[in-house]
Amino acid sequence: MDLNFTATEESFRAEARAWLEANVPHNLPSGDTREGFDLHVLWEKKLYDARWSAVSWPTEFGGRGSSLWEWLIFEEEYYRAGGPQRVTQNGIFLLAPTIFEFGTDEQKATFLPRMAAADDLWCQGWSEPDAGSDLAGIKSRATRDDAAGGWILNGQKTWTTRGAFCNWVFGLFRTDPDAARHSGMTYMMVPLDAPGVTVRGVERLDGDEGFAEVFLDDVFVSDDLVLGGVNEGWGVAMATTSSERGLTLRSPGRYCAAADRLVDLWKRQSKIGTADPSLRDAVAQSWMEAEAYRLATLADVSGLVEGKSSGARSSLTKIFWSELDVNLNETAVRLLGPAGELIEGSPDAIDDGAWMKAFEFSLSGPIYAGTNEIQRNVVAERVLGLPRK
Amino acid sequence: MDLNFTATEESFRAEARAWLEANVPHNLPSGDTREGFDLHVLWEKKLYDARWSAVSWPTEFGGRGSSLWEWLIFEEEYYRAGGPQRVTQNGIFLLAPTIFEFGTDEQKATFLPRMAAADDLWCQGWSEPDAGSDLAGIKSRATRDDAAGGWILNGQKTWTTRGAFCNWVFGLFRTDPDAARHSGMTYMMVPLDAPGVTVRGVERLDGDEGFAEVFLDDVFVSDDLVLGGVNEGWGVAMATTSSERGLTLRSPGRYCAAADRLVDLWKRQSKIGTADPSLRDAVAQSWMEAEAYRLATLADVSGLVEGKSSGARSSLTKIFWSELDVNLNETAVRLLGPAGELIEGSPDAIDDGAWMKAFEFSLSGPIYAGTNEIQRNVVAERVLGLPRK
Amino acid sequence: MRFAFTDDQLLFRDTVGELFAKECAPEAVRWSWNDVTGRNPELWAALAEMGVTGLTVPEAHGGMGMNEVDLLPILTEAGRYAFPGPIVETIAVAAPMLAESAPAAIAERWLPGIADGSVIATVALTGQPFVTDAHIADVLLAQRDDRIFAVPAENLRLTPQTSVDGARRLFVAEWDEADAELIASGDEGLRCADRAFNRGAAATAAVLIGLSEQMIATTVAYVSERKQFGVPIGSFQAVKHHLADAELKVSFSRPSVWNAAYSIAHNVPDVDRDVSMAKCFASDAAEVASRKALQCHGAIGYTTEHDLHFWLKRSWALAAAWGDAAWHRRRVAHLLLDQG
Amino acid sequence: MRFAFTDDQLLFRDTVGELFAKECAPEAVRWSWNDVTGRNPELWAALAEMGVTGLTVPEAHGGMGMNEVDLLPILTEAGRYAFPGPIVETIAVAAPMLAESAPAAIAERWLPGIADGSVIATVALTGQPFVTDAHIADVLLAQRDDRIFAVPAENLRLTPQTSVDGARRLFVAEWDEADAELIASGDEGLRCADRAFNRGAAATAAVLIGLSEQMIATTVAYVSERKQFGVPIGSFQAVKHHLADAELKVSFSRPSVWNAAYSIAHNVPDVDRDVSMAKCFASDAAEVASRKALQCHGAIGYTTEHDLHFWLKRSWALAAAWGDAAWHRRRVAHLLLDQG
Repeated sequence: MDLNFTATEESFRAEARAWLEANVPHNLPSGDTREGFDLHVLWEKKLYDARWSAVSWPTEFGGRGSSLWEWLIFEEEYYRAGGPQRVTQNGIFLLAPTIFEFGTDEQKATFLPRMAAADDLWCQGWSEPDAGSDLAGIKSRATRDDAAGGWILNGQKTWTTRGAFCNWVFGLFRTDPDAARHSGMTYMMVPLDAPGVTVRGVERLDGDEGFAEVFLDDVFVSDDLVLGGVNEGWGVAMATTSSERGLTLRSPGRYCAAADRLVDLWKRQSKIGTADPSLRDAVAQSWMEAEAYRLATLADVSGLVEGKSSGARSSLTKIFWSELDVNLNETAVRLLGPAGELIEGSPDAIDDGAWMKAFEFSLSGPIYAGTNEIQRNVVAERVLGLPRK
Repeated sequence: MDLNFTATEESFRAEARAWLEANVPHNLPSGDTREGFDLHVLWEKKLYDARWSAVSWPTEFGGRGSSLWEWLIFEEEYYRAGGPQRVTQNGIFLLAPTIFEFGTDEQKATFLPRMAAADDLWCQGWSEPDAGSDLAGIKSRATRDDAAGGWILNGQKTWTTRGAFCNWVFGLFRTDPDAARHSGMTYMMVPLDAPGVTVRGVERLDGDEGFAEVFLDDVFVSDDLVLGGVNEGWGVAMATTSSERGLTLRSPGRYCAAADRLVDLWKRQSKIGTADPSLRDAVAQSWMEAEAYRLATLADVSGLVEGKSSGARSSLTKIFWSELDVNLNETAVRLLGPAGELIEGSPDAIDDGAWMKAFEFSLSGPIYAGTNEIQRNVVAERVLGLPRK
Repeated sequence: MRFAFTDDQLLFRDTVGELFAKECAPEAVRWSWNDVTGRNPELWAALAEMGVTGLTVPEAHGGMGMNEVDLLPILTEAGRYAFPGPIVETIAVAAPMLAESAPAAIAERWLPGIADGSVIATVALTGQPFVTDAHIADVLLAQRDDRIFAVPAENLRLTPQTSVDGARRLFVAEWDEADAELIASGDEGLRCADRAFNRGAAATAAVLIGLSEQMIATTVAYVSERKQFGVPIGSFQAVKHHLADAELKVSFSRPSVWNAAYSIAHNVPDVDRDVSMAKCFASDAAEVASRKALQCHGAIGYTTEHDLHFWLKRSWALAAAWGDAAWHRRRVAHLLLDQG
Repeated sequence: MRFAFTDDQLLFRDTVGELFAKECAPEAVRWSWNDVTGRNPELWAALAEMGVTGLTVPEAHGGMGMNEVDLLPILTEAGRYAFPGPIVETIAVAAPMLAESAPAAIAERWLPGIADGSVIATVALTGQPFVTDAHIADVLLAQRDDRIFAVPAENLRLTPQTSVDGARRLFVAEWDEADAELIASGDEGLRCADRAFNRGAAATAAVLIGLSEQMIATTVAYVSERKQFGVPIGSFQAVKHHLADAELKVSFSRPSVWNAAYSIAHNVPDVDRDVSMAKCFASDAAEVASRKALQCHGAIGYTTEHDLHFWLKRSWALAAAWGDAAWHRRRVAHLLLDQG
């Protein structure tokens, strides 16, 4: 056991910290609005220009070939510096690991550099009106068009985060209507500017147009946009959703930085005499939960670099970070007292309403990427081995 | 709305208080041990002699014909005075309401006065090795003996509280083996001194011999010991279990008295400087929960006296009192700090280990009388109307 | 002893509830979010017509002279429909303040108008930096140290604030004592403020009960319809237990709210404790109900296209208003533990 | 960076675990409840033989000179088997106290015996009124204000106390300074006590992890077998979620315990915070695991005929020992919030 980073890693940290301190933009409007999204894309391009957008990727695709440890360090520094949300997240952190695992060389060469450079902006298309927690219930279908060398898509995707602003979506489509629920689906990448695609923005709880519905009406997708084998989409998708629950989507740096801000908020509220003493323990508890997530991640990564996968334990991870995020932001909102309900733009809002916005966002955590009820089933059945029934 | 008691009720209270203050025994050993049980029976006989053992029963059966309000008042005063556990409870509070509802005049005349006088001591025989939460799964069977005018019982009952010390058990027996799960059962009263009955005591978590297993081997029970109709036992039993969950088994007086003792414990621990400040809110919360239970009971009784039954809401009541009891006693044990783990007889045990014993006992609350998981199903399905599946 | 409402009280409540059902459907709440004032004067007039706005105004001033036991069940109906408007401030708090504490002339200036619906009042006690509905109020009842003033609306300087609940309108209100009428001061001022605070807290607790009941009802309806894995999601035990937990919280908060109403109306010695218990429990219940409601709705509940968020956001705001659960739990702890 | 144990450390742990599996089965725990001393000298000798009792004793005194990172995984095994005996007190706390702080002669008097199993030590720091295993101890390391003493057993006057965990043996120990050897005093004494407290808390946290893991494993086995309504009760979603909740708590406590081991071994600046976090989380996890285990077992778990209660009661006792979750959470709060 050695909890020190190497000199190389520490100098990587120093370089990242210096660059981020000099370049991180502050007070960007939410990336889940049209205007904010464009400004975030500019920031993503700046990150890319300095090769910070996807540090763990090989240099040929736009990364730095950094180790997992360096990736973790970059994430820590990114959030410590107050870096904004990553609107490239669904591409770089969710689709890319799947392309690395299942993609052809041509797909890697085509998609990864444009993704790193924020030239392509990706959203995910898992959910459908009747397929939420029950992902295998999807009905969008792809019909073979041998002549054209591709597939004709029809159906509807929903809860597509930032779908109204992106130009590509990835998701599952039913290619064999006769197959059993989990079979007969294929993982496809679909250009949102293709004929037959309609995107409708949907306003999220916090008022941002963060969701979209994507309607597909005879949309043609060529064979080179199929990721993994035809009818093998379920297995490919499971790789993506596992990334979604685990390490790559939610690095501990994000929660540790939030916990440090919560501690700072406590001190500020204390100084003016408005910190609720009942919340003292809750602040400490939230800080410890973020730290526990960091430590658990260090243990996971120590295993990963030696080739040990965490498997179904990623469901534990998803439950933990989503619930710690709710607890942390709820504690902060309570600490604000009567100002807790004020939002962005309200003259007396503390931190310009960022805590209420973060609280609202945190409430989606136990829902998306597989509800926490489903994750608890997975933990019980696949980690502990309880009978499925 | 009028939250005052009448002058008659207040004088009832004064009479009860005076008698209890003069007569309540202190430091009885646990009624769930052989020695303690006998001492408790003596106390029950004393209660009966002064007509306090079953105040709400008609005088002809040994009660005072008191109203439900007076019964509540008596319970408040009983626990405020530090009255000991009622070892007649399963008879007076569970079986008796069922006899009042379903019994023949002869059964009432035979059983109730002896029950009130603690001449008969009753235990309940619901659970069986394979029928716990799934009460309809009972297998003990009763075979008809027309010649003898009765039934031959075979089977096993378990978790029979104080079964090793009582002389009667009541429970369900399968009289029609071909009927569906909830049908074909009959509610019977069985003398434990009958030939063919074997009782084995089982030690409870707290070390008391509080449980028993009852083995029935060709035990004859005459027809006059059937309560309600043959094959109609399920409906009769539901009346008893509803008493078990609700008002009659667990009057608020018990929890309010415990909450007051908790407040007193806090003050004593504060005085010597060992009260954990983190527990301050928990003490207040427990006190409020006991008070909330009292208020909810006042509302329920206000409805009952006007003929409105609380029905499936008794499941809410059972969840609430069982969980408040755990919270309250857990808070007390924590307040004791390092002395929390000391039990009865340990020289440095505070209150002679009563809090740890109460904590241990409280942990059975979410299990017995139908687990709280089952009660939550009942609330969801029968109070809220969610689909059973 | 009778811990229940009279048939008359329930009839009054149901009648007002029917008005809300008709005139304050979710579209009306949505309208309130988007409208400039966000307030529907016709609905207020209808409430006045029914006697609601004058419920707590003494008969001598043209009201019905009723008390909190009559009023709070109606406020629960207001919560059920997420009614936007200063019903707590005007009826539960301001009118009794004026009736109990104000000199006759000041009381006579404002109370008849409250009763007939022509006057809207709002409140700012110490510790309440944001005043609700000041933009439509005719008078602000405000505490400054141990003095209570009535400040006519024309003398207020307002800075609008923005609540997460778009139907709530909050303001910072500045005013000069020279432009205000003194209602009470010294011990009497503090007593007036204490009673006003208890009234606001208990009334808000009653609103929270209605919000919670409605969130549970809406969610029960949704999960009974919505299917996943081929069955209604309401048939899953986890969903059942979520909703049972919410129902448990609300069921054991409700009696404490009625008890607080009684304690205020009869000024019982433990009124502070009873009110704090009610607000503590009602705030906690609303937090649980809102959390469970959103979780059981899933993504659809996380949009503004669905109506659920009106209730969620009102619950968050009101759970914190007039002292949050932690504040009131501390007050109970103080009353229980720091004496004797 | 490598937050993982070496193969050697894991092998050592597994070897000791196998010894416990053989020699400390539930019948052995049951024996411990009923026996007069409740301690099996042969098992202690076997631990000494393996090097466990000397694990933290410096090589110069006949031990293995290892640290908390080596030791704590072994204590988790001790917890898994509810091992009755002063393994935390002697090995995790007393030996390092003597090695780090005692004058050479005192260290030499006791440490070789700890290493070879012939000396058992126990501990009484300020705030710990009840001394474990004083009836079989050869020496008590005790704090009095800022002074730390070694008190030979023959100079102790013991009053037995009774723990809810019958395998735990507690005593009030009285002694005179004249009969004791001074180990350290002043700042050095306080530093010795602080480090001893951290070691005891972290070691107990490691034991709690083992207890919790075993309660979960036992319960998983039980609910997979036990049938109600025609199916294993482990197939009900409520039971699944109970056990998932327990697993969640334990999974995210475990790394904090290993981190505390590292922080003590390397004396990192944040050691107090790291230790308190570990004990806070491990205590909370054990409370949740014990609650869920009992609830999922139902009535059978509520008897002393079943073995579960050995784990439940040890969990309750150790969750409170060496500072309970609330105490340690407050220490973390103080360290985080009261500076800067």
